[in-house]
Amino acid sequence: MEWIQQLINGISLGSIYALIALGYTMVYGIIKLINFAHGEVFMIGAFVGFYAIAGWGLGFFPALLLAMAVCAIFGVLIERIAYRRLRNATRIAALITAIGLSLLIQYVVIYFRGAQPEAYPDALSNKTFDLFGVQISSQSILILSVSIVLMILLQFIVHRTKIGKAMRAVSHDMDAARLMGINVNTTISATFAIGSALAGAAGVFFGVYYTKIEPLMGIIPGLKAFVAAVLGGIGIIPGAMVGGLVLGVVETIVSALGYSLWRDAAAFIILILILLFRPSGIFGKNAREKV
Amino acid sequence: GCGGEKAGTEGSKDSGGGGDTIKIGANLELSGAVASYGQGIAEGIDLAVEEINNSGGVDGKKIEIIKVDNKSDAAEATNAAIKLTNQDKVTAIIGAATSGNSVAQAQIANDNKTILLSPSGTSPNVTVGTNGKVNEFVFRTSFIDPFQGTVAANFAAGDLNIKNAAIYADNASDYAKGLAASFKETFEAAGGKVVSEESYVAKDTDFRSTLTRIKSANPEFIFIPGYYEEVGLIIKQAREMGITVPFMGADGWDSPILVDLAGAEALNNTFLTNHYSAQDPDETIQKFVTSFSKKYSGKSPDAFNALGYDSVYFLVDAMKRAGDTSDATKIKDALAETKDLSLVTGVVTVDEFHNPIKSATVLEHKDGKQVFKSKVNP
Amino acid sequence: MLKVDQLDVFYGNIHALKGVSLDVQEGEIVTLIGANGAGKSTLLKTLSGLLKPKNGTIQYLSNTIAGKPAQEIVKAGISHVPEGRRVFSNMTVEENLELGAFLRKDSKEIQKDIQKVYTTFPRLLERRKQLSGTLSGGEQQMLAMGRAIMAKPKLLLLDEPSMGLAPLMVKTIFEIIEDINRGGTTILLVEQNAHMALSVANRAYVIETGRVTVSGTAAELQASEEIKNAYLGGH
Amino acid sequence: MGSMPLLQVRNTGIQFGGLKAVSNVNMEIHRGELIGLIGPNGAGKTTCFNLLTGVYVPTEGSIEFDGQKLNGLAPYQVTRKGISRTFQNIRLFNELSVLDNVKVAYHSLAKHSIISSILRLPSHFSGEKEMEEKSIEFLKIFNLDKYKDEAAKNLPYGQQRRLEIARALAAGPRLLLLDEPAAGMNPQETHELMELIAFVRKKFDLTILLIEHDMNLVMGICERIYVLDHGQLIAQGTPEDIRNHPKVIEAYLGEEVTNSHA
Amino acid sequence: MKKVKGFWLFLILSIVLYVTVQLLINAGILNQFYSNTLIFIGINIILAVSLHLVIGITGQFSIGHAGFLAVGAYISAIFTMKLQLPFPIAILVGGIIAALAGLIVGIPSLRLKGDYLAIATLGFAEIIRIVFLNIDYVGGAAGMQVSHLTNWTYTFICLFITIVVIMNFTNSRHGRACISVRENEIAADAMGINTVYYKVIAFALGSFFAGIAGGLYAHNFYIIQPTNFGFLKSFDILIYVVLGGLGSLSGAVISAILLTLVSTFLQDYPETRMIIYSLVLVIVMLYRPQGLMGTREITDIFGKWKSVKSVKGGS
Ligand SMILES: Nc1ncnc2c1ncn2[C@@H]1O[C@H](COP(=O)(O)OP(=O)(O)OP(=O)(O)O)[C@@H](O)[C@H]1O
Ligand SMILES: Nc1ncnc2c1ncn2[C@@H]1O[C@H](COP(=O)(O)OP(=O)(O)OP(=O)(O)O)[C@@H](O)[C@H]1O
Ligand SMILES: [Mg+2]
Ligand SMILES: [Mg+2]
Repeated sequence: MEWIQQLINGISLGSIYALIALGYTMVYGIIKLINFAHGEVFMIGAFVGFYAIAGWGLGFFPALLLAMAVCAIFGVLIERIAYRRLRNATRIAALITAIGLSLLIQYVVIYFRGAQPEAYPDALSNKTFDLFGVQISSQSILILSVSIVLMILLQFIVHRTKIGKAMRAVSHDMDAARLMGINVNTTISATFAIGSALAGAAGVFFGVYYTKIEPLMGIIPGLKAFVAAVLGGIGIIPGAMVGGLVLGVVETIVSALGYSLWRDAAAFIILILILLFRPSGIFGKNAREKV
Repeated sequence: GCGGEKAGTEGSKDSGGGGDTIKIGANLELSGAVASYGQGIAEGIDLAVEEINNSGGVDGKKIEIIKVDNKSDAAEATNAAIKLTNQDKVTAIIGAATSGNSVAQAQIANDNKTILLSPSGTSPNVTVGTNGKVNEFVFRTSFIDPFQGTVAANFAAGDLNIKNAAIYADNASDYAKGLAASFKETFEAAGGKVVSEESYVAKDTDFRSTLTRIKSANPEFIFIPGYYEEVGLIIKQAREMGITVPFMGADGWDSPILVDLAGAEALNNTFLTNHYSAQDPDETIQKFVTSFSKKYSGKSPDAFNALGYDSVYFLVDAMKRAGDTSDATKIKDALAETKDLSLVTGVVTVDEFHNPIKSATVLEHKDGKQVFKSKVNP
Repeated sequence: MLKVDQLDVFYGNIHALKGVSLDVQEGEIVTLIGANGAGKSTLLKTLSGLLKPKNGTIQYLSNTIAGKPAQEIVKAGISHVPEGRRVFSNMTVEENLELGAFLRKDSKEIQKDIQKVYTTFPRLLERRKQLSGTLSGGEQQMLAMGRAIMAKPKLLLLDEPSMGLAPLMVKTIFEIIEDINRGGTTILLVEQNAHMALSVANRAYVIETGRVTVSGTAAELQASEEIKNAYLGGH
Repeated sequence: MGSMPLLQVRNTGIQFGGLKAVSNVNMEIHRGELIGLIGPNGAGKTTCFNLLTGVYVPTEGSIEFDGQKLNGLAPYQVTRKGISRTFQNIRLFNELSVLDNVKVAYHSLAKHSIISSILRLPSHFSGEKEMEEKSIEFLKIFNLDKYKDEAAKNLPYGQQRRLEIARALAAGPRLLLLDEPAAGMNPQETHELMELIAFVRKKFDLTILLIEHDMNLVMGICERIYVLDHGQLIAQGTPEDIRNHPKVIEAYLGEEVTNSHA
Repeated sequence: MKKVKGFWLFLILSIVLYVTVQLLINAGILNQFYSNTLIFIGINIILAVSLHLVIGITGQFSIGHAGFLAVGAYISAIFTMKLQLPFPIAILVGGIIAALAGLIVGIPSLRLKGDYLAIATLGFAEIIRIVFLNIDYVGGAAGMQVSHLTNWTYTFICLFITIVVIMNFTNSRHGRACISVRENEIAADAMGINTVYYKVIAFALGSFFAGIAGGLYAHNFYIIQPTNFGFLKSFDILIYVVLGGLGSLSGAVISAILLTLVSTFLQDYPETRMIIYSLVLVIVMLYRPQGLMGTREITDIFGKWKSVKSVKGGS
């Protein structure tokens, strides 16, 4: 029984990672940028949701939508101001900018509201179901379903819609995409808008589920989500989902065995092992450069 | 924000020289992983300094706080301490929030004959070096870990009559580890049994898997030394999982946010040891609580706020008794002789290891309020 | 149809095109020849909006298009097959073709045109589900052409379409070029294979180090000794 | 000599997923020969080169060079055995200077160790000096010495192709593989290239296998030609044989090319 | 010939620098604050230059350099504090063990590329950190108290050796082999370069010097704790390298100096410190994405002045 419980614990944890990883992987998939600021967009989303619920008394879903909208705009602004200039620069320059930006956002938020944590109001009722001694909370079921739905939605957008095709074209060759009549800037903005809205949503869900939010809350989940995305094969949307779940379950199992202090180490060891056998992640095609 | 209160301190900077101001450094975790602790202390310091300066300062001299950010990093803390001692030539440094960052400065304080007063560094190592010698110039405002652990264990075994306890400690903090160790020792000495020992790491958010383990060990009581940020989540998740036994912790729990994080209901049947209680009707405490929430737009002070605040008064008291505001050697002697000094976090007497002997308070949470349970003297 | 006047283009401070002027009439095939690094590709990239000129005007139909973003130029009917093929390597052949028709809305027609491309290049039909990055060079060239045709351009800019192609394929490609042209598409063709280029073109320009040095009808240039020696391997 | 071929390819092939890109290829190349490898686009020519140089491991057959098996060797090991190549799409070390591009290729022929370089022992200086001199020699042959300090990426296209050949030579090959060396060159430049290939072949006593679509070049300098189509050898022989080989005409040359226009 | 002269010039300048600073310290003109800042700069330069070899020269995207710093710091601290061995030996052993760790981390680099390698190295660094966190022998989370043994002389000697070794390595056939791996691995392989070997060498050498820096670090800051070596520390080092200009040793040196100074200076502005620091970072990257020096070295700039005419004439 305990083990089934642990598995369920792992899946709930993993679906949070997956939720953040989806946006991460999407942005990466299109512009090959490790958007370290994704974790900060997630944090902003959590705070917007918080102020909306606690400050203005909005309900959960209006607050969720508001957070997603604000984050979408925020993400687009980040791209516009910081990343667009670096389209033709090295990827590592863009990465450093992303790191700088992520610090900047953290500390601007701290400057205005301090570093102390905030407790999320109970905006979404939580019931715990007891199935044969195994507890499942309604929130974790909700989060898992939301991430699965979003994964399917994203996969659909990227592979079946026109904007999705444009995104993929842009991801392979921007100039060639222009020559197809694709507006590269709009496409990338759309990518950031969607990815950031997802991060915002994840922020609100995280807040409700874990209660505690603070300005540095994006760092660790951001990193974990990135690991999850890589684990699944970065850029591949179902990969983010699976990577998130694998990571969540691995971490939980390690804790369940009593090695909670080694949990993160175990997560990274699994990551490295998987990469050694599948250098492009679980779903990644090992597309070797054609010589 | 904390931009407003700077004006007061900077005003005196202009009047220049070491002559008519007392320079005190604040070497704190204002950014980085534990920025919230450092910032909490800074708020307390600012309030105290404002009060003292408004009422004429110390011996007619105003206090000037030179705040430096150590980014929650020991190396930066060292750098900052060197800067404060060598460049700013402060008489004393208040800091840091964590034991590690305090230890990082201890040697520098001794070498430069500058007072180091750690507001919340609770590890015994802060004031006593590895060689077992007391760091001459280093003091602290908080009591040390073993004391609180002992109090908690006695309370569990005695007042609650617990036989089987579990310990769930924050492994990233020596504070929590110290508490866990002294709790275990005392508890077992009192005939109890520790049936499960688990750890987590600060900044974790999901504790369900370990709680599942603890639950299956069937303890009657769970001791959780750690900070409120995680403890709130642990209690919330534990109650959700149907763990109904009492929990207990220490001063790291003390924050109004704990109630918000865990939820008032989940917090019922939990206890903590603390330096003080904001609910304590004691006059000093209530005066502090009122002026704190006045200055910080209604915020209720937590332990870090209180310790930061007390650190200033602790230091100022010694300066007054030393009759000198700039001679660190005299001040450290005065600090070492502190006796029955009444502060917000308790009545302080400094022992031979430069640790304050203070009473601890045991509090119980009832419907989101801390209720005074008992006071334990060392 | 297209009139380029006094065009100056820079890469940073490299002056790649120096006052280039030329024109293309509706229905023509015009070819640009010139040595490596002369600036031919630069000119095409400027025409299709990938590069912004510093000075000069580009008149297309009745609009000036100099400096306009590429997607608007495509919309106006100019399609560019870039140097080095630039197919979307992680997408299938078919997806590449569909992208060629990105701005078109007539999905039935698009399907028909895809079939047409497959008839022109049967090899692409064989590989329609293969990722285009794993195609051979020649196959990729076919795909790039096919993709550009999918946009139904009025003016097609071709940058070295015969590069790396097997002789039979070169012939095919040139036949296709003439075919497309007969279908009403005007073509501006950049070629190293001046021989073939001149044989299909109506007129030609020679570019040397960023300047147009010679221009005339294809026949004139084919006859010129100078051109023969420099570009046709006249020995 | 005569008896043992320098390169012996036996029934070699490779499969990508379901696609047999190359299969059942047999080749025999003797010392000093200059051989052409032609075939329609996608026939598997470049893939053949990749098999020969260890980039791909053959899924069938064997490759022997100078009597030694090459199967399974890493590309750098193959190069050290004496096979070097150029690439269909130029792969220079873009940020490195022209001279350094060549020096890199000369690397495995130099002997000074890491320790000697770090400690700047005499062997380092002599080794580096030798590398520099030799590399400049190669550049001179290709008329590139005046660009020696220029970054490779700044060279015009034609020069880049030549630099690739110079670099391949500096690796000290006995067998040189050239993948479409004349691509993107105009006839005049192609002509110069042909002369250059003939020159280095003689000077370095090389065996050369080249892929090219420019029939003037192939027919002009190759002694023997192999023709691939759909991964299979469909013909081999002298240029004259190939020019008139019906299968080759059908799959590759087309009708008119036979009555060459050059 | 020219290079040899440059070397002697470098040597003389270095000695002058060392002696001047030492004299100023002895004379008390440079107080502990300044000398400590110099030492901190020195340590950061060693870190930057060692990572420069891995990323800038060999093109291996490693973002876990703090892991090797940690190994060097802990191992050397164990040697001085627990085993009572002399400081220089401790530094050296710290470097060697870190190099061994580098060898291990180098292994995935044989199979992983780009971002996948990056996350793997970051993972390794975290694993190393967590290992130290869980070893009570080195104090676990509380960390280990370490005597203050680092001084200007030790720092300078280590710094000098680091720069000379990495410079000499880079300017040799071995360094060129590494650069060729960075530029085009397939072509490098085809030119007979054992790319695997050079990637591993770069990792090992880079880690060795990071370990050396760790020894100095541990004995300069009185205490080491696992939290000092988190991934943000790795990012700091990465930032030095990228901000200076990938592939430029002098760039790495300059940016390590500048950023350490900026950071020290900003200690006085705690509320806005990180905001300003990150703004500086973002703005520099936006306006100079190739880094301060690009791929050039200081010497190139002097060289360019001299040869500007000939280049212009040539084209
Ligand atoms: N991205 C670039 N950055 C800097 N200079 C460039 C760039 N692209 C081209 N150039 C330079 O501009 C000039 C013209 O180049 P362009 O590519 O237009 O020549 P081309 O005539 O197409 O030659 P080729 O036959 O080799 O394709 C050349 O000197 C080239 O070196
Ligand atoms: N890595 C790979 N994965 C899948 N298919 C491949 C791969 N490499 C090559 N191919 C396929 O193998 C076939 C042969 O390709 P190759 O590049 O050898 O052709 P080629 O003869 O060099 O043609 P070209 O003259 O156009 O360069 C092509 O159909 C190509 O799609
Ligand atoms: Mg061109
Ligand atoms: Mg090929």
